[in-house]
Amino acid sequence: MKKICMIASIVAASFHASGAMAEDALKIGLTGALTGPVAGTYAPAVEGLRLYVDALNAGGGINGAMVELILQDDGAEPSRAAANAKRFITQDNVVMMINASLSSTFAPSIAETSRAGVPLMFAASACPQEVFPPANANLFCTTAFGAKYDSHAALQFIEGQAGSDIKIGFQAMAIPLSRGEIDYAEGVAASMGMTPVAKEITPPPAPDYSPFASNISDAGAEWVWSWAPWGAQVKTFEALRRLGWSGSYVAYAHLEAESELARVHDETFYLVGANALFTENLPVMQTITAAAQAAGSSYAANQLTEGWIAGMVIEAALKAASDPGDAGSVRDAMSNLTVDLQGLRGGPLVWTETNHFRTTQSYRVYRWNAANNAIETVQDWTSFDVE
Amino acid sequence: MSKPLPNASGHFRRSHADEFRLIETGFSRTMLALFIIALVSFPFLFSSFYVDLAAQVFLASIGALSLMLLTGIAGQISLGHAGLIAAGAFTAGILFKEFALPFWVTIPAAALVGAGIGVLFGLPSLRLRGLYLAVSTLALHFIVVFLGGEYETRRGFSTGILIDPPVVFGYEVYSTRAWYFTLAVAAAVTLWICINLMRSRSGRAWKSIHANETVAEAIGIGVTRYKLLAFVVSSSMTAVAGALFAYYRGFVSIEAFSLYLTIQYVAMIIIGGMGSLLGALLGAVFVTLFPYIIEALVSVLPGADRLAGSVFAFNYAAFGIVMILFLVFEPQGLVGIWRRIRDYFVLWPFRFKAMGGRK
Amino acid sequence: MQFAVNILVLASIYALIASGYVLIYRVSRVLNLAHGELMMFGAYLLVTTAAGLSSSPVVAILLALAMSLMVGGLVYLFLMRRMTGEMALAAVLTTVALGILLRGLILMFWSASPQHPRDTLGWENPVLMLPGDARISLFAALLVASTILVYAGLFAFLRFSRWGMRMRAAGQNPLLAAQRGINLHAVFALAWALSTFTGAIAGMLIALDSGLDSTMVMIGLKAFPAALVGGLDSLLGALIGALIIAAAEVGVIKYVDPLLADVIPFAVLVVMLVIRPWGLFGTREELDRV
Amino acid sequence: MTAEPLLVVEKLEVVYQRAITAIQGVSLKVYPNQIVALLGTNGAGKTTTLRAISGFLGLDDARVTEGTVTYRGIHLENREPYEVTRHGLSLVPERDKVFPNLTVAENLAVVPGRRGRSNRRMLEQVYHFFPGLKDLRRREAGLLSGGERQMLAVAAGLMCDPEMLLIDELSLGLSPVAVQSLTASLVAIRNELKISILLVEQSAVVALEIADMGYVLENGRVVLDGDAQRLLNHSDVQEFYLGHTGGDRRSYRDVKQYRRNRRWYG
Repeated sequence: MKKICMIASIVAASFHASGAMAEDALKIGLTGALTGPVAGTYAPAVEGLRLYVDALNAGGGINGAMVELILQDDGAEPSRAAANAKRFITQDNVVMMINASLSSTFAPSIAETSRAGVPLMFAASACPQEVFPPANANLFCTTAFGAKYDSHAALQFIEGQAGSDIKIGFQAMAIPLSRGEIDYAEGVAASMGMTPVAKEITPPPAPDYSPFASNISDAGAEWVWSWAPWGAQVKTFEALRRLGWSGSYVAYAHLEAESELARVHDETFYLVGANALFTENLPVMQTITAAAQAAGSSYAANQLTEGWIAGMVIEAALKAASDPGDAGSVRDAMSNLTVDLQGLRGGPLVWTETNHFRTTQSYRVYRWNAANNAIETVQDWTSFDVE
Repeated sequence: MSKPLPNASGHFRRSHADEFRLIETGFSRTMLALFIIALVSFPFLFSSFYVDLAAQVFLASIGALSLMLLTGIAGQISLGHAGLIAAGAFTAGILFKEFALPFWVTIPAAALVGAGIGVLFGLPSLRLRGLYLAVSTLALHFIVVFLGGEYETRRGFSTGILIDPPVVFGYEVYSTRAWYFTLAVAAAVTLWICINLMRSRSGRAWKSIHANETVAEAIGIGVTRYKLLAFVVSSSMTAVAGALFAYYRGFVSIEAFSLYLTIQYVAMIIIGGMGSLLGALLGAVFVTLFPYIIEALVSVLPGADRLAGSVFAFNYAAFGIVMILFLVFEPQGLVGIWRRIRDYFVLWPFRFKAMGGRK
Repeated sequence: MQFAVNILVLASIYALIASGYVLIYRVSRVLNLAHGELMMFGAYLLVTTAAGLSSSPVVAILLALAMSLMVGGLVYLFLMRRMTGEMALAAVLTTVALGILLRGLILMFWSASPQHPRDTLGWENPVLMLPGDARISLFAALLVASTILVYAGLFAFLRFSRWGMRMRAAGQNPLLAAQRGINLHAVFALAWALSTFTGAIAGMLIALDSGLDSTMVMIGLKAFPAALVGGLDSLLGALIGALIIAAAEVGVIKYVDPLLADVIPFAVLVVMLVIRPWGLFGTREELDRV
Repeated sequence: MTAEPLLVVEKLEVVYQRAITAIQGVSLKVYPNQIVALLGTNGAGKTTTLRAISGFLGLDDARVTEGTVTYRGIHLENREPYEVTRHGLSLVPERDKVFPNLTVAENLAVVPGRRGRSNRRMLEQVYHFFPGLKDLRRREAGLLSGGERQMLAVAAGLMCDPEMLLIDELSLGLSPVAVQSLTASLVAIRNELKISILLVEQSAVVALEIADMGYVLENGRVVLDGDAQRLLNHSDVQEFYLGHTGGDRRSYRDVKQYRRNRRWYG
């Protein structure tokens, strides 16, 4: 115990040393999977958020108060996420906490923040059930993808392209979240009159996706809907093509989408997504690109969208709060918030008392156009009301 | 295997009863009392962040002690520790979710399930040794994790099973402080069980199996029985730790039980010092706190802000380096360092021990 | 027919990786659990050399291979050499720690984004048609070919070259090998270098075929049952073991449930450990020596 | 014996596991082109002496704590085995003396050369002394008979191109015929290659027959030394090592008594 005390005091001393620099800053704590095998999904988003906050501070912060973003790694481990949450709440007195990690870290994050009344925002991590109506007062989500709505959007798109008299295959990764969504999609497809012929669930690291792809191809699927982390989606697709499969493949447009569409350059590889791609070259996108270049970021600017949006929401929430230094006040502001996303999504992000996901969720469908040698929007923003 | 003399000089055991005392000298009694006072006052002196860290250390101690019993004492290498913790956590989670059973049913149930799996894990040990045993337990880990994942998905708990805080004697264990004391008691009980097991026939049997299986068999120790016993005892303690983990975190999800967790526990007993219960405790403290220490140290480095993106990768790498340094330069682990420091003070101003002194 | 090709490709991947486990275990009785990381490290080296030398792809690949050969040797000389004579678990754990270190380094230097060295090098990955309407991508075919070449090379090296014989000798009786004037450290370092080299070939070809990210390390771990089923100290065993595991896995994906793909290698392994712990072609007395 | 001694062991002391002293104050010299026998019963310290010379103590957690081993003036205490071999000393161990899964030819081929002599020439030389091995060269060493195995072990030792061979228990477990042939080969090797041989033996008859010099070790000390002829005729050696009792047999207790005396007065 003496040892613990000693170490604890060392840790305490160094925490205080680092924490002392910005006493009156508005503190926001982020726990994220910044290391470990899933880091690729979360680290770029966190980078985007960090750049946004830096830009925000350079521009004078929130009414003169700096925003201090405290990043903590949890390596997707619940124990470390819990400790991070405790630290944010008891040590740093954050006004908002952000979770950018695997779903296994949700429960401890939710438990800690709910008790302390600190709003918890999910950014880049999957939106939990509690943010959909009727929403938990304390939980919010800015992440682009949303379970069930994604599948509806994708299946509607497929129906619009090929009607409902088709054989459809599904692909998921062997993690509960992805499997749950694909199981749901299978049911929806059947109710729409489509014929589900194959459902392949690939392990997180498959050395070769051909065996799985063979099953889809052999079952005669004409369309495939895939909702999984990026690697599983695109590797299954590429394996299908290598087998000579000529059907159409619809996948979710994760943050890798933009560079990957150009790499894969296949005209019937469709990506359904809620974020705008950088080919549009909107002013906000130029800002992001400039910020990424100035910071020498190791991630492409088009991967930073998710984090940038989270930053916009944070700024809006803090500005709307009557007392941005008080967590309760920030939470109240978030429960009634409209954020103009400047074209990064299909519309503004609107949170109400009962809906902390967004009131309308819009999707675009993209693909590669070989003739123009560019990304093309196959279907412009299609909105779904979230109820 | 006679019990070593207490380290304070000038103390001799004078009666048969002396041999069986856990606390032998007034000095150690005082130290223990002080230690307990420190433990009790800790949560009232520090913020709940540190209290939570301490609670994590207690939880890790239970797992580390049970692994030490199996690997450090009985010499049976296991890489299935995370699988066992998962089994315990899922037992508690499933019993709570499906049958709404209370705390005092799920914890013993977890112990029973752990014991059952212990037999399963232990059966290969009758044929396999060393590396091969480690690999077979690793395989079982994957099977447990697979089954847990299947349960989660099939029942639709895709973000994990949520568990309500346990109610003990009408009191809901929820606050950090309450968990601190609950886990401290659980760790103390585990330690007490382990100390007494070491002093018993089974403890001696395990040590002799560790030293030399053939000789152990030759001097009449039922190697089969004691090997299985080691697996059963260790596994059921580990499963209880898993169940406690489930309640403590308020949820169970299969992603929490990766191979990395096993590595952390193995690192605890190696860094702590093989074959010593104190080592397991020191290792649990070290490995649990290490990421936080590194983080804190890096953040006080000049220019830490610029590193922000890669700082976590750096933490990760630093953990690897520290493990390597321990393995290469201090095979005795923290307990070896501790003994050297203690001997220095006990013997001061002399530099060497007399013959027959404690090793 | 496609079924057979799928098995063949997967078996090649497993066999190529497993040869690394076998080489080190056979020569120095150390189980290298950092093999997955070393293989991934080799693939990332290619990412860097490809970026620097995109105009001459072959040079980039050769340079990356040479570097991984060196990395393996250095790992032995600076790290594992100190673990000779320590207990088996400590040596295994050192490799685990090395793996953690490597993962951290990879994340630091190459970030977590997926990498596509084949695009950097400007190569296509055309599909080759095989009889029986089976298809295989060029790099998968190269993977199969490299596996055959590597195994043939290793067999010849161990059989006919003097250093190969020394590796076998050191594996059988390190004491006597030292007495005969064989520099054991050199032999062990060579084993580590070769093992990292073959691992890197696997890593690079997988990366060239389907891209590279940090999950590759888990592929390294999945090849481990192949090495064990065949017998940890037998190259032939690793080859046969890889075939068995790959056939079981692909068979389960096709006929039973793709979900079992991750479990089946370890299930086969458990069965093997119960029936014949030292593997199909392993040496029996090794069991007690560990 | 006018030349400088090749190997000088001076007051050597070896301690196992920091606790057990195996040999104490052992001194011996080996001159060029000489066969020296090191005699003694089980546990006398013969093998420890040999291991101390050849650098094999580290593996048993033993160390040279005092004294020196010099070979041509180079200190060899606590060196790595392969370094010792490169200096020109080659050890033929008592057990596990061949690689069982390698063929005879491979067993010979794994040995790294020294002084830049081609491996092939060394091989020819070895087959010259042990023509029997040439026919067996494709056979796995594990399948050889005891005599053939010993032959191979000595041959592999020769492949190191040594100036001095250290042989541990040449005759142990071999038939008299095999021993005869081996000793003949050793003499031929000494005569033709002009190298020295340090021969550790339990069987004094075998050793002293071909040796020039002899040392008798007991309980970790040298109790008797001298040229082979003198030792052969020494009454104690005759009595205890050659078994020439001269009539009435002495009991084991007498032998023990004798040893104690030797230790005290010797």
